[in-house]
Amino acid sequence: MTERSVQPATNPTVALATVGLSLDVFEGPFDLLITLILNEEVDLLEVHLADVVLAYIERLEARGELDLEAATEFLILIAALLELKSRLMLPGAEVDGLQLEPQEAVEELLARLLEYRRFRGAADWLHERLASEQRFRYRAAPLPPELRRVTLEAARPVYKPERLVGAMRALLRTPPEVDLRHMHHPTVSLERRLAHLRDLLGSRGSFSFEQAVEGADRMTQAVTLFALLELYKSGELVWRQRENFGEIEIMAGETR
Amino acid sequence: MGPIARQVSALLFCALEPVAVRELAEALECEVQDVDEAVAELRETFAEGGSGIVLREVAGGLTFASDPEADTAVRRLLSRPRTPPLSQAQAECLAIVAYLQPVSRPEIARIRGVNSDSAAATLEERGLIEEKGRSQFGAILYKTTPLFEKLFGLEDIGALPDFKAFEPSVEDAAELRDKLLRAGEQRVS
Amino acid sequence: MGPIARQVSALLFCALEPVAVRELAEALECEVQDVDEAVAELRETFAEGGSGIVLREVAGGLTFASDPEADTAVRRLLSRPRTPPLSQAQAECLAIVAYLQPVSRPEIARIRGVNSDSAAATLEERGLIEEKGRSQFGAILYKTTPLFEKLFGLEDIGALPDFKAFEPSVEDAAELRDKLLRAGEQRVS
Repeated sequence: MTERSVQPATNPTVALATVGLSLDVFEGPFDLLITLILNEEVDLLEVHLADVVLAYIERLEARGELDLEAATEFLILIAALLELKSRLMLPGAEVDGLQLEPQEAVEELLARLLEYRRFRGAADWLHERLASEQRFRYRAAPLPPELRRVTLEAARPVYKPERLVGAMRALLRTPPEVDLRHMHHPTVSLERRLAHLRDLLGSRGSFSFEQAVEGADRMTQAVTLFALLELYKSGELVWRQRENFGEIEIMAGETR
Repeated sequence: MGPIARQVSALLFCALEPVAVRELAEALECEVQDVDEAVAELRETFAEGGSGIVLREVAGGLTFASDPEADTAVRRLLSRPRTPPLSQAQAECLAIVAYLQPVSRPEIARIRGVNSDSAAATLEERGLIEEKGRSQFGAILYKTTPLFEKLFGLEDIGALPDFKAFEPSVEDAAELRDKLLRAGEQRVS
Repeated sequence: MGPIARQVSALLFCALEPVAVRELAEALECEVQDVDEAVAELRETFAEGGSGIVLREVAGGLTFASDPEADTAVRRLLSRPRTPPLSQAQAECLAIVAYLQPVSRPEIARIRGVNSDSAAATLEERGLIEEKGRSQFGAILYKTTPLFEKLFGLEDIGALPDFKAFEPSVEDAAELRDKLLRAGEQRVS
């Protein structure tokens, strides 16, 4: 939260009055536009209010003051204009009644602004009140456990022993055994993988790990790796890997 | 301090929320009047600048708080952040709900001249306002909560300042009216 | 009461845990000796039978508590229904303790097939079970309390429904324990 938003809003109309507008039908400060509309010198139906809003926002942004929350008074004016405009756009019989005299329009706008100002005053009061009240701290400590439970004297039977029986039944229940018979139980013999490696050493002299496990499933690959470690330990073979994740070259060791 | 005053004090110390006199009387199995007398006694012992603990009457009940004079030390000891301040939008929205409750979201937006849903949602999240049914047109109505009264140190919602206190001065109103007309007159002349 | 005493009182009021004298001195930016003097002052105001709030000096430092003379009233006000319905985890945990007591925490976990510390802690807090020494391996052992019997309307622990109600084949507690452990292991695997 910015420091700015903590402060009661400063009156944004000062800046507002000087916001320059360059619209199709009007060029000049915003204040003047309002007055012209009120005096019916500019047709509200011709004014693109979105352009007015954009011009205002751009102005604030350029000044590094963009704080829409503080711009409420501007927004109220725009809202009032929108309301006026939408009423003007309504076709038919009511139009006559909507021909607001400049004086009437000013009074209507003024009434809204004054109403808003009252609540802004109340908001300022709330700000100050909260700041001064915060120095009072309320306790947040929970009740000590011994005060949190019912006393023996005050206790009445509220639970049924059957609840415990039910819980026990649930605990004694075992899940049905999963039938594993359909599962293929691959068995890979370490002996056979040792023999395979020795065969390769004998026939090729050196080979890669990839070649040793060509076409093998994961289990076979794992057992092959294990067999490889066994033969390394016994000195029957050595290996070399030139780079990380590179190919592992396997060749006969000294004791062979 | 009399026995009832001592027990009321103990009850308020243990309870985390303000307790109404009637509830205290029920817990102590005594008359409301006895509690009233006890409270009068407590007000002396637990006054500001008295014992470091202050008796407060907020949100329709009684509660203890720490003496504001210790605020700096409390913050140093607990490094507990203060409740985040209200943004301008939240404060305005809260002021409208506080004075007009129950009030609908569109009404808040009309007065502020800007959609206030996010401010209202934040206030609701912070527990300062809550929904209170729907208007005849189906809009959510808001009212303030007991937490609002507690945090703003209000005995009840009637303890808010008279709304007339915020009436813009006649001069301000006149100035505003002038401002709306002046530019036009300049133009005309 | 002097200003330091008042502030110490405010600090203890706000703190959730006991506060050491040194910490109090730091928060108040004063000497430990000043705090000691303030504490001597507080001992008088906050003695039992004094103001309903009692100063306690416990392991970690100083703390406030409500005067025990108000315990009955505090319970009446704040602990109304402290017997909420049991969750399935709590019911299972309680059943294990009730039928196999004394039983260790790890054993409860093995039978239920899940860590049950939180369920056990809640049951302990509500006074339904309590610690009863340690197993030979140092694990906490639990047994049920007299409050448990009263809340379940049992004259004594022997009045629990017989094993036969849920496992007709079981003869004694040892056999029940084995069966439960086996079932627990199967659930886990």
